[in-house]
Amino acid sequence: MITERELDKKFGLEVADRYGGEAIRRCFSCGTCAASCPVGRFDSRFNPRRTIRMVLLGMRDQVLKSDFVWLCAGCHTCSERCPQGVHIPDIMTALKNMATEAGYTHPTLAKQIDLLKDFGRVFEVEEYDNKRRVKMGLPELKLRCEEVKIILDKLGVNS
Amino acid sequence: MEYALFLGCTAPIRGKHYESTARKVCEILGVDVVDVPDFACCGFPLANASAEAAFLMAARNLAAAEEKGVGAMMTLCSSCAASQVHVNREIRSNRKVMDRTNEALAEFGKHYTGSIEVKHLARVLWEDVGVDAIKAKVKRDLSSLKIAAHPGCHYVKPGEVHDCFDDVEDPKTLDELVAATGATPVSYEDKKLCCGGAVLGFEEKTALAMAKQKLDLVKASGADAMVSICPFCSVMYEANQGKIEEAYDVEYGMPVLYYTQLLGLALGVPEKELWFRMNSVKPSEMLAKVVIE
Amino acid sequence: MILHICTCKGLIDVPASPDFGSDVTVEVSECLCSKEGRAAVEASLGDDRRLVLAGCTPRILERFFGDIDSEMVNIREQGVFLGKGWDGIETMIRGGIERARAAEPVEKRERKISKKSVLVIGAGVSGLESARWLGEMGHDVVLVEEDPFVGGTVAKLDRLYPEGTPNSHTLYPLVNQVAGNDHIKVMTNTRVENVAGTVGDYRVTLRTSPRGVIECVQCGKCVPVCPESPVDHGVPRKAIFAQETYPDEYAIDFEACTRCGKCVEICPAKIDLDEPAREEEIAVGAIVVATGLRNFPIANLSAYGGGKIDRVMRAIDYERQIAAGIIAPEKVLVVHCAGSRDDNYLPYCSRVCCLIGMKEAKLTKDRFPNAEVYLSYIDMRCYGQFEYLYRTLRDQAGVVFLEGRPSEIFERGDRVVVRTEDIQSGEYLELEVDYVVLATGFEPDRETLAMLGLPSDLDFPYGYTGTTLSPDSNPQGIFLAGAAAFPRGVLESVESAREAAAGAHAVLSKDVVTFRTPVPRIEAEVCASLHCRLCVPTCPYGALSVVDEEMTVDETLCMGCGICSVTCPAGANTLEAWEDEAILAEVEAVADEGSIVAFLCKWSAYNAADRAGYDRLDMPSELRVIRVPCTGRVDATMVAGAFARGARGVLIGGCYPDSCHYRHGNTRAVSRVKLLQRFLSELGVDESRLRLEWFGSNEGQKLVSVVREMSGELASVGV
Amino acid sequence: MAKPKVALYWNASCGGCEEAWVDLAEDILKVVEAVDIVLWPVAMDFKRKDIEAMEDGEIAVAFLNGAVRTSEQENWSKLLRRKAGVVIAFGSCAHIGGIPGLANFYSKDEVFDAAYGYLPTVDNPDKVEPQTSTKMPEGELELPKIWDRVCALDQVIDVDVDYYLPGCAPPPDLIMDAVTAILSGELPPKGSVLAPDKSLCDTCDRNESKPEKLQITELKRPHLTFMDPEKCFLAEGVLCMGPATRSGCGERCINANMPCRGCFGPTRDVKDQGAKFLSALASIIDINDDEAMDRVLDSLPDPAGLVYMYSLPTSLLRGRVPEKKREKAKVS
Repeated sequence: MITERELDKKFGLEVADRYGGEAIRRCFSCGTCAASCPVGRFDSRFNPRRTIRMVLLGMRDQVLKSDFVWLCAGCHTCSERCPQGVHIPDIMTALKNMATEAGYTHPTLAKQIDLLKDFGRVFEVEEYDNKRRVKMGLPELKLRCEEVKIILDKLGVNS
Repeated sequence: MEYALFLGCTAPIRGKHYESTARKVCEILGVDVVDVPDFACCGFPLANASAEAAFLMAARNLAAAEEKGVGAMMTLCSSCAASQVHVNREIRSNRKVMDRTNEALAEFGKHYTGSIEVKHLARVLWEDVGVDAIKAKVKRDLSSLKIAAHPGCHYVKPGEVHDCFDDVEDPKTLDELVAATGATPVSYEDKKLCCGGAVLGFEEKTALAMAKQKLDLVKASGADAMVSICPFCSVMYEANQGKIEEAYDVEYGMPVLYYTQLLGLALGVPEKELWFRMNSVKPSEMLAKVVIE
Repeated sequence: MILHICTCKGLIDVPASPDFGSDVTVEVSECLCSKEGRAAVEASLGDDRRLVLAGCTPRILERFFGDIDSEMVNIREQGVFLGKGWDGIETMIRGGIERARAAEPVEKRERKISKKSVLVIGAGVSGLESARWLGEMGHDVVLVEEDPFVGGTVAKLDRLYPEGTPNSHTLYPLVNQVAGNDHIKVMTNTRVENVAGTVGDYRVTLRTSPRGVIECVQCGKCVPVCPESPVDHGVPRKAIFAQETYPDEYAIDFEACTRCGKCVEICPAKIDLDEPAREEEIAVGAIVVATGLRNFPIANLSAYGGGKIDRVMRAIDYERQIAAGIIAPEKVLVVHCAGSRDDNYLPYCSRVCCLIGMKEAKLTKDRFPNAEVYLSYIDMRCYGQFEYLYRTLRDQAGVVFLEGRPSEIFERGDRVVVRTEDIQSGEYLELEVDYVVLATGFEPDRETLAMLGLPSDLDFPYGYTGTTLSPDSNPQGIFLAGAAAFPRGVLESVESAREAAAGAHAVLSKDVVTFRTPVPRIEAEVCASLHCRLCVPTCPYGALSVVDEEMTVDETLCMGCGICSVTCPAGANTLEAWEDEAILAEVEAVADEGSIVAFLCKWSAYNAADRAGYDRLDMPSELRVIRVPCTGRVDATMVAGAFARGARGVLIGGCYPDSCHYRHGNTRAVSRVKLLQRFLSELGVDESRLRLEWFGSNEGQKLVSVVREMSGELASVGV
Repeated sequence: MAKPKVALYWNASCGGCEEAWVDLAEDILKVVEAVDIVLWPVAMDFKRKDIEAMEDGEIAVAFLNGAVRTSEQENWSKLLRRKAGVVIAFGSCAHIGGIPGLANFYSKDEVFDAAYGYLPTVDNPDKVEPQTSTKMPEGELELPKIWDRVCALDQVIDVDVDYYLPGCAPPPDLIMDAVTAILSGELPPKGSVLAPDKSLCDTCDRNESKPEKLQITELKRPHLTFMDPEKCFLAEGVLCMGPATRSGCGERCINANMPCRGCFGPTRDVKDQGAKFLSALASIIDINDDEAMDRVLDSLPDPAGLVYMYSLPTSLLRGRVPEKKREKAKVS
């Protein structure tokens, strides 16, 4: 059981103020998203309808510290069908952002952030790659992109 | 038709055969590509950490394309398409967003006025080149091939972001492109099923289960090969095929080609230049059905 | 100037002796909308006819004081309800006073009811019932029906609930009563092509398409020889066919007929495949619209395979197919709310589809007791007696109610697969069934409504009610009956048909009706009538023309939108009571530094502001509402006036596209606002400070969001 | 009986209004014969102190042309108001602000930056700008103060205008009519504009060519278009302010195949000539397609400058709305 005292009623409003989150309060819990979700079909921990309910109820910690928050594939199958125009993938992105900001960054994401800072892409371009590319007649790739690091640092995105 | 070629992160490293064949078919079909070395990540994976940072990374790429003086950008990866198209649309439709974006880009001397059109390679082939023009250039007979096309998610979704150029509930353009090569597109259940790529790093088991479902259905359809237009989808279905076979004790042997390889085959590109040997599931059985030279 | 302030029984705090200047006599009353209130207002009217009534929304006040010329200030819904204290209310009243000073009164006008007959469009149950009542009251009725037979939708149904009776129980007695009444002329195969004129004298063009069967002995020999079998609502019939309603003659469906001539050969009476169409014009005093609804097209529902999978069908097709024994389902899923309450399709609830869906389940179980029936729903809405239908179903074995809206429906072999979440268990569910019935919602018959100049409203399929003798709209003798106004069951349709008949009867019983629709006044002295004429084409009703070298308004056509007044660049054309000076005077009185001045259309956005009040929403206090007849009435002058007073923003709020009560006033506003934005930005007013938004009359929340955005309380969208 | 005393003065104006008097040709003799001119700086030498020495109301009529934007113009206007029985705002600038009023699109600083700074014809490396006082060996010299906003005559506080003679410049026949009316004492109600109260279209010859349903789908600019000398400009897609402008000018521009720019100001019930014309214009550009609409509007690069070519100071906004609020009341 969860008591009302444990709920953070501002949580829903905070999500609604995030990009793409405005429509979250319109959700009437019809289940179209859950029935559409290709992830939920294979992993019952992830249910977008339930996640939205948890947000609207104010279950901040239960959502942000959860493992399911990282499971949205962002495929947009649900939002294409949502009858109330709720941008579910944007809401999931907002939740992931909030989890990151709260320090619950997923280790995989942390690794990706480091890669981006170092190389401007999520793969390191190794010398082997460029050699191979040249062999195949493809142009060499730039090894780094400082500007990506500037963006990330400016916005305080850290692993 | 001139496009800045947006390679993304995965294709130029793990999908060099995709990139190479894409360049080749573009050349044959009269689509000029321009390289912009300044392109970096489209921001898609980063959106998980900061939607705003991801937005700016995409905007940065658009500014880089504009700097190069090209009017359009073409992506190889569907996720790159989705994030670049989305950000482009937001910037172009909202003056304030454009101003704020430019304020941030000014940090490193970039500026974007909103002049770039962004499309996925397949959309360029379908919309700008056209199925008829492709058919007219077909040199090899692929009519013996049954191909299961996997359009993936971000190639068409969100529909509104992509101007609804294809039906999100019944995407047809990739099938039409497959048919243009002379091969027969097969229909199979759950064609729209997501590859699970975005979940791979977070929950491998779930991602593989998603990919397995698709491989099961494609296998059941009797297809000779699957066709993908996204390096991420290919990673799921091809690079991870062995892993899935092992985990579930099944056997697929299902080749997963990039559409550009299939198209190149139809257009008569020498087999060597189609880099089939770089496919981890070798399409030898499939190729045996095609008369090459 | 006389000012009456209503405290609405103490709801509004009015200071002891409010002061609005020496020339304003203030009277405070407890309740203006009472006999005493009316008497007090009448008693206060001396030589000075200028009157300001501050009280509740004009929508209500007009019902009590619509016949007296006054400015109304809405200090209840948009005052106290929106959190305004006396300061705010005082400003609103000052606005009304200044407006009253500058405005000219609306003249009372009359219309003769010269034609005493009535046209009823549509001969379904509603049209039949309206016609029957009007006929029995002694009015001459012309009842037109587009189909070759009367009966409408009900004639196609199997049984009617809650009683579960066959359709004939309802239909046949009605048909007989109508067919047997000499006052009623029934015209089948007939469409209304055009309606001109006004209450008391509508001129209606009717077009009767050929029936093919000229004389009929009802031998039925033509049917077996006919080679064509078109499908009529799910069930095939021949191209020559009869329906057991009225008339008792066969008819040819010329859309399916190939003119092979076989029926002509065998007919002992007379069939003419080349019968010409006929057109005639009739004159009537009133019109009853009973055209019913349109089924929402299931082909739009692509995630549900609508229009692509044969086994996914409309409720009416399914009902007729099981009734005709064409299909024998073993496992069926009824999808409720298919396309309803959905921003992508129909945003509203059509109310009756829950009942229809349950009815299809019931009909299935009655005929095929062993069949499994699933009903998936978002909310099951079965009001009144229909709860009994729900209980009967619920208690039956093999009926499963599933909470959750299916995500997709597709074919697997000869079965149909449905994916849904069973919300109550939280389980993802995949069902394989024989048939899927889509209980879709309904759309209004926009074509007929548009022809009659009646706008459709997004809030409901059709929200046009009670404007017949509204004090400031042109009196119309047009009444909506049955499901033409809103989705209704048979019982409710019949009831509403009687209301419409009573309304038409009330108009036809009078010799004259009076009304107060504002019309533009043309100052002949200023108007370069013969040479300028810019206003003429902008009138949605063609009410302006140059007669004897003078610009003239045809008051029978004018609806009082004021679009022409905005167009007149010389200021020679001014809409009574809504003059530029009057509106500008109000703007200047209420706008101040930092305010958001909102010009709200009285049909939609203004009511959204009322709604925000009823809902006690948190509206920024900077909002200053100016009521206008249409966004098409908003002149650049008024906008400039607001900014000149230091307004932070100007909002123009009107009806959604295609719902304009003046046909296209809102689209005029679109081009005006675009041009104005550019113009204002040159003058240092950022484009974003002038906004045009559409509002349904219930969208109070949307109004609050927009005003909050404009007042800077909400960050705008975008990263 | 002594001849009535008449004063003619110019504020911020181009001098065209002064020429208008000369354009009376031989009629000017009648005027000179009938009145006693006590002030006419452009033609003769008068001293301010002579006017100051006069009794209040001693001058029968003062004709003031030009807009007001300096302290000197303001002072002269107030002085003449006191001394004259009848004050006539003469010409567009005094009437509605006129061409000098276009300066209200900018702040005084921006105007100075241009006029004494970056304009290509200015050679002013030291960036010398007019000062209100300068110390010279002879003592301190004062120059008039330039106000932030250009005003029409009646916007100056304490300056009530009795009549307006519109036009840039007023045409001789209207001037003669006004003078005749004054001399005969048959004056219309105070505050009148001494020109017909109908829109210009009323007397325009081109109306025959105007279609019943006038709709603009394309806007053309006069210098980039061949304009048929017979056809209604609006019907051709060339913006003409005629419908929003008072007649009486004799269609001088139109006869020279140029569209009306509104120098006569609006008809009597119109508060804001430009805004009113804009509303009308938007009603006849009747395009529902957003992009097409943008295209049409793109061909109109300066809508405010066009519709307010003569009347910006007397428009509701009076000019560019400054970042921070500036004085709203009349110039004091």
